[in-house]
Amino acid sequence: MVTAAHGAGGSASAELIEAVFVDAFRNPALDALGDGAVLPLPSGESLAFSTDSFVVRPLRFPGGSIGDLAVHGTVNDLAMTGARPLWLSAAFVIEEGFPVDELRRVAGDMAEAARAAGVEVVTGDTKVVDTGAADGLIVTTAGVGLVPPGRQLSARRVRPGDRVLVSGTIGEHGMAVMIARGNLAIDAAIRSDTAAVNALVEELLAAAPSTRWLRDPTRGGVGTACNELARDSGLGVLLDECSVPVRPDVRGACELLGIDPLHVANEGRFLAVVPPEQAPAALAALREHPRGRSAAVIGEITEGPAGIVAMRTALGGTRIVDMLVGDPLPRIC
Amino acid sequence: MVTAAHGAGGSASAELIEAVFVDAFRNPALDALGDGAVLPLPSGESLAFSTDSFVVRPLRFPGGSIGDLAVHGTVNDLAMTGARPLWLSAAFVIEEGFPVDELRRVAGDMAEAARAAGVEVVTGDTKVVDTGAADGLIVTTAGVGLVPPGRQLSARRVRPGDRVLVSGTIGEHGMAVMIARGNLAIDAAIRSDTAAVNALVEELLAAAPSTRWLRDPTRGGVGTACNELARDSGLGVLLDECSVPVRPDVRGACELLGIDPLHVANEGRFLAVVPPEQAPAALAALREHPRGRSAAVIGEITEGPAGIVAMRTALGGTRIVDMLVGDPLPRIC
Amino acid sequence: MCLGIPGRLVEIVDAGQHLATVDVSGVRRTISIRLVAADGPQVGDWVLVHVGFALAVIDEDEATRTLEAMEKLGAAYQDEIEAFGSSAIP
Amino acid sequence: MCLGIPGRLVEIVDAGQHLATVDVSGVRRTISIRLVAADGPQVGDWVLVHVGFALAVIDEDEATRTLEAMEKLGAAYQDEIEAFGSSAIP
Amino acid sequence: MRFVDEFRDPAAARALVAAIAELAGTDSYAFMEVCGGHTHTIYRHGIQHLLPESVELVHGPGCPVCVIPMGRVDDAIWLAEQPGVVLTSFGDMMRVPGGRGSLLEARARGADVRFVYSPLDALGVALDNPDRHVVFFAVGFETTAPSTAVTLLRARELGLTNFSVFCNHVTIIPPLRAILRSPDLRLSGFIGPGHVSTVVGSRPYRFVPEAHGKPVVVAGFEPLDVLAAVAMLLRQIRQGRCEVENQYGRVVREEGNPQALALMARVFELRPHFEWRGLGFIAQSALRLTDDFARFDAERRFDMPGVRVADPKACQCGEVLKGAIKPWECKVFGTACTPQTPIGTCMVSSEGACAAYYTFGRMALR
Amino acid sequence: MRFVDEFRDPAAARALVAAIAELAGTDSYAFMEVCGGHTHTIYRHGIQHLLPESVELVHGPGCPVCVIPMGRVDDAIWLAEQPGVVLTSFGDMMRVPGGRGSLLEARARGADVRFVYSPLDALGVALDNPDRHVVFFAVGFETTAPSTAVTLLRARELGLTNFSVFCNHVTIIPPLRAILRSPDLRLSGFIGPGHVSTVVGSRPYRFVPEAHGKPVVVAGFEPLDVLAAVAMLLRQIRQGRCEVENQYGRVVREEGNPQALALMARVFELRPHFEWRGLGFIAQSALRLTDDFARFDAERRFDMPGVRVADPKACQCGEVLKGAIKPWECKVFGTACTPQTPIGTCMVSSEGACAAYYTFGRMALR
Ligand code: SF4
Ligand code: SF4
Ligand SMILES: [Mg+2]
Ligand SMILES: [Mg+2]
Ligand SMILES: [Mg+2]
Ligand SMILES: [Mg+2]
Ligand SMILES: [Mg+2]
Ligand SMILES: [Mg+2]
Ligand SMILES: [Mg+2]
Ligand SMILES: [Mg+2]
Ligand SMILES: [Mg+2]
Ligand SMILES: [Mg+2]
Repeated sequence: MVTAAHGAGGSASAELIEAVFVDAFRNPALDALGDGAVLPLPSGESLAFSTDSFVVRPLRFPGGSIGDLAVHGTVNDLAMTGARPLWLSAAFVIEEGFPVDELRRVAGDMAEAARAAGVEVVTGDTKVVDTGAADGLIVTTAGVGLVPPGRQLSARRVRPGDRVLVSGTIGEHGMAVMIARGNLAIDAAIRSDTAAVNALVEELLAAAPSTRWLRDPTRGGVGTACNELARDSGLGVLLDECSVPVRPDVRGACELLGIDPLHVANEGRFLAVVPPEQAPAALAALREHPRGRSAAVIGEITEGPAGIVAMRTALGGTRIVDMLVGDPLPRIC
Repeated sequence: MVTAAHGAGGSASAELIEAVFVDAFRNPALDALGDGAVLPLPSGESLAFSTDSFVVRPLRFPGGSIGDLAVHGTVNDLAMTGARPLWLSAAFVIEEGFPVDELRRVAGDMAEAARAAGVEVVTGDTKVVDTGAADGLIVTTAGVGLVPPGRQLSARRVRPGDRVLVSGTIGEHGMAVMIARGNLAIDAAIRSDTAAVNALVEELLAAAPSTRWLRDPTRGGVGTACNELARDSGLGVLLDECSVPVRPDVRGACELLGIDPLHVANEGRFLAVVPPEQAPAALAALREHPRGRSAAVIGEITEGPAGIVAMRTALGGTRIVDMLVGDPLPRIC
Repeated sequence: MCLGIPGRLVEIVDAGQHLATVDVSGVRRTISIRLVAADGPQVGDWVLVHVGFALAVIDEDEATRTLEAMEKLGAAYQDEIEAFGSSAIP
Repeated sequence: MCLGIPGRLVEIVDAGQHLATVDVSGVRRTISIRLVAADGPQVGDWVLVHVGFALAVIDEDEATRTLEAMEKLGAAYQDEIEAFGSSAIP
Repeated sequence: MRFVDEFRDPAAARALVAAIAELAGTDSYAFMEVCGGHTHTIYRHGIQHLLPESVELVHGPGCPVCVIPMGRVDDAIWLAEQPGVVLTSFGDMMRVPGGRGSLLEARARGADVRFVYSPLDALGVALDNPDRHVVFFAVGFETTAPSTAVTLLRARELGLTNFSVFCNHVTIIPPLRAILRSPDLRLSGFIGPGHVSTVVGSRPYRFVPEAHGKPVVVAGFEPLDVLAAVAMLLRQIRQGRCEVENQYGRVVREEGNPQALALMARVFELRPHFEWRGLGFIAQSALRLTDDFARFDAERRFDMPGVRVADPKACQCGEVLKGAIKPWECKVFGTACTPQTPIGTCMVSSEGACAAYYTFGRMALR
Repeated sequence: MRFVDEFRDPAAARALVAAIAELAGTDSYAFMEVCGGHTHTIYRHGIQHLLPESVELVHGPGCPVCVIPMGRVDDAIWLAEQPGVVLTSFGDMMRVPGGRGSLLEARARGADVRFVYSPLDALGVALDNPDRHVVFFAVGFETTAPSTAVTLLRARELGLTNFSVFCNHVTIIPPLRAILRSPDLRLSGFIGPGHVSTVVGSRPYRFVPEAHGKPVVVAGFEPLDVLAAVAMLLRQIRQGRCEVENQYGRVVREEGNPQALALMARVFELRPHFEWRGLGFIAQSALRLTDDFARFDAERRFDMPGVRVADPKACQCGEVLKGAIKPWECKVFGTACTPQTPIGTCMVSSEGACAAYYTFGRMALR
């Protein structure tokens, strides 16, 4: 039986994907858990291809909407492969009775987000399902981009001593959405960070051409993305708690709810691993960009323990940072 | 308010798409109502890109499953642009509680369908939604293919006198699914025609290289596809009732339910417009292929009335064939 | 008004409840034959099906007679037309 | 056991129902102050929040005293360590 | 398909068309096909193009979907919106606009509206959902009413408490009478409805020749049936006869189906009057449940608003239903009123004259 | 964050660690942090790596999630599956495995299970859903019980008839007593639970030094609080004292919170005995609703199966909860039992010793 945990982007998700999809679709090009596949064209160009379904509730939240996410999510997944995103598809599953005006607003958000990201929505699909067969609206985008020659981003290229950077403060998106649902009765001025990062990635890659690996820490947050990095590189990741940029209100909400900001989703941030000598230039390039002002070096790659993400705590101790297990649920203890 | 009619592939769908999506995404590459976009790559290659969400209920029906459809639908849409389909993405929205075994079967169907069609599923996504927020499983695929140089398929290339071919008997898929839902309490040995047609398209294009236009008559059926042809070509389409291949049991079910087989969905058929001199070769090539045995020339293109699909009835009269308005509903009068 | 389709009775499913299966070109559905019960419909009979009920047992002889009558009607005036054609003032 | 977070009372929302708003680093939520009603909590006071209830009014002086005591505790032995460090047998 | 294909034979059709041309000669005739089923056949098979110009077919009121007044549709929507109610309906009624949209729109707003193929299937929904109340939105002429009657008898047998019928069954003779009484009648004769006559028989039409001097031919629904009926009407006129003929002898008997009539009599009684869309109130033209079936009567179980909704101003369905104008003569035909955006009911059912003409026949106008 | 950041100061922590090393000297000490909150703090901040090897922290039974027996979880699932019931629960309980899976799994099977942040929010769900019965799955020590008490008093005030509480509140002293009575006790002292003590006060722990000769320091939950508590325990030992000290004076008073205790007394009474996971039945260790609140008591309103489910054979949670073994000494730790596939409850709550160790501390073992 599939449970909510299978969809939360943590280890249960990874297991389901491995057990069901990787097993069924096994092929050399298959991008099991990354952001998108990179495929060779006869001409020698490399094509990046990625997809995501968007099921966020509520459909609008401070800072964005399902339409923004649908564009940003796929643009960012393409950017994480090193590609320049070009074209998107958009498939809409609409519950009968959904207001056409709201649909128009979502499409407008998508168009605006696409324009801002420099991509075009070129093909689409619309399905209407019975009342109760879908909760309002589900949007699935796929995206195609081209990887400039020479760019090779892969966890296998990561080396001990490399630095881990984050492009900005973390946890805003997930917390904004959790609060917007209303059932926690919490009020805060937290806005989703949703944004396309492809332009910022170009700045980074110009400043740090030897960048090893990129990942957008969406569902499961920075903690889960770092665990994927550790797993896929066969190395360790050591984060520095003091360096991880978290807005005070996000931290406050996390403390109140007993949730680790490292497990909260982001939709306009990315992690980068760069060689140590290019880290200062990388950081400077990010910070120069309006969307990268709060970028930070948050850790480094270690020989070992292999596959483990550790964190030097503010206190000077060390702890493990695990993958998210299931959805982040507010806890009382 | 969005209603079921907006999703039924007929004129209401077209209007919603025009009013909401075309309006929002307006750009030169946008493929408003066709099967997929064809996009120029820097290398000079042409990329085809298409997407569809699959919401069929039940998930399995005689002759296929949602997994088969998810692969065939997108492969066929790519083939309709003249492309050779290469890669698919697959995004799954799964309702909490959905059996993992069933998911595995669907993934298995997809893998088998992809193998048979000669494409690879290279990237994907999994989302789990609360019980009640989706009815079991929704699968969205997108696909990418390359259009061989020189192939140009477009309604604008269609000329009066061209022949309209269908690759096989019509209406099996839609009728098989309608019956499989069980609420009509009808029993018939009708199996969905779901299949990838890309190989058959290659045969056709080899035999009739001047083929003008292709379309898979899915939701809305042959009637709706022909109306799109008439609209997009600015010409008339004249069908010949006697030539339209319909299995007797499909015809029986249609008569019983008061549904026009021209409005019933197909998932393994396509329509082709070919110049009259290549029509015999085209028909022969289709009929030689195991999946094209019942192919037929079903009509021709007329100067006018522009935008109108007419049909010479078996009786010798003439009638209009309209787009489907809303879902086909069984009627009593 | 009122879609009615000829179907052949292939099975009496529940005589008490007047339920029978009809076949329409290979498509089967269980219908009620209560409205024609007094006619004692048999497997093999053709009935006119409307909203899941047999409205009438089709009289096959009468159908043949109708077809013949129509043919005659057509032919009669066909002849007449031909007759006219040859005799009419040009 | 039992997550408890310090929050500052920023508004008494409903004195009768003992409802008040607390602020935790810019995050606000209405909680019940019924369990500390007898302490007469005021806007500006800090309370310990658990499952939407104030469990205690935080005694700010006591907090300062605790911090000082901890510092002393650390320092005392810090000195001692240093003392040890210079006097201990090597 | 047996009993279908034989009656669609193109050669026989050509012969009948020739016969019609001959029989019509140089005079002009207007025959009303009372039944929407005939209208559907005429357009679906392109018969109107085959007939000589001198023979005009006028579409009558015999489409049960087209004659339901908007207020009754609103009542059905109201029922569908009651908590715990499942409204079941034939697919045809789902798109018919009331004053508050259609049942499809009510479903989109969240109401539980399901289409059924048979009234017995509505009963099945009730059996499958003991915690819901299932209302069957019954429409149709005497063709369909016996099926509802059997369903109600079965519901009573089963002792169902969660099933009721919102009865909108109508009868065929009164509107025919209303049309015949209209002062501007320009009809030469009638093609009598085939399927309703399997129940009522051909005898009830006798008043048409007897009191109004117009011939009637009860006809089947295949193209040859319709062509033969036209030819038979012309032949009557040519031969100076004026009577009720039965072209559809394979299923229609003079006395109809006495069992079906008896079952109807056990369950239904005539309403003193009933509103017909476009035709206004017609006395004794519709059926309601007898007191014996009060507990299955949605009109008695529910306190329905029952508001009368005036037809849209632009709507000329009444004129069309009476045969006074042709669909394309309605000012909104094909512009404001299309099958996607029906203003009148004639544009909804594929038996409706306007929809049939729009869907199948429009081309002739170009 | 005020009252948080000051208590996480790294320099002060280093000083305290040095003091601890000094105070511990060459002897070995094992202190039990009774409360899972402390366990969480220790691992989350990496405190265990800072302490000298001679000072061992042993995790105690003070995690309300960890001590709920499987049968009670099954009862909660049973409640959630009753028609018309909405089961509300703290997020913590959603993943706890009973004999029939967890509440999350029950939800996946279609049960209406919702997490709430506060018991008052559960009441809100009841007010918003008058046609549903809302059960609040109440867990927690005396920290949480007063909130449930206020909620029940409010429910009675509002005259709610669609709200009840499945009460699983437990008390802190009896399990502590049970541990102290265990023959193989090898503890040098206790870090007393901070938040439960805001309610019960520091006084109830006096029996620990008095009857068992072990020092207690009631401590806060920030890293400095925990380090200070360890230092204070060592200082007592070094100074030959054995008493209850209060490190958490900013919120804990000797007498606790009398208002909260009074509210609890109005709503709850002690159960004669209650099963604790891994610890077995402990007399007078849990609360139930008084007769006055019978109509709000899910155990009386529903005929719950109430089956006792034996802990999985492999499960050594009881040993872990008593501090007899370390999490990694359990045979299934990290292999069969992980946070994704918890066998015991200690692996579910992030306060559970096994989960805290697995999530934050595992590295030390490598
Ligand atoms: S066009 Fe529309 S409004 Fe006019 S008569 Fe026909 S259905 Fe009625
Ligand atoms: S590892 Fe699992 S079974 Fe073993 S003590 Fe810990 S929670 Fe219990
Ligand atoms: Mg990503
Ligand atoms: Mg993706
Ligand atoms: Mg926006
Ligand atoms: Mg993504
Ligand atoms: Mg599509
Ligand atoms: Mg297509
Ligand atoms: Mg497509
Ligand atoms: Mg298959
Ligand atoms: Mg398609
Ligand atoms: Mg994804």
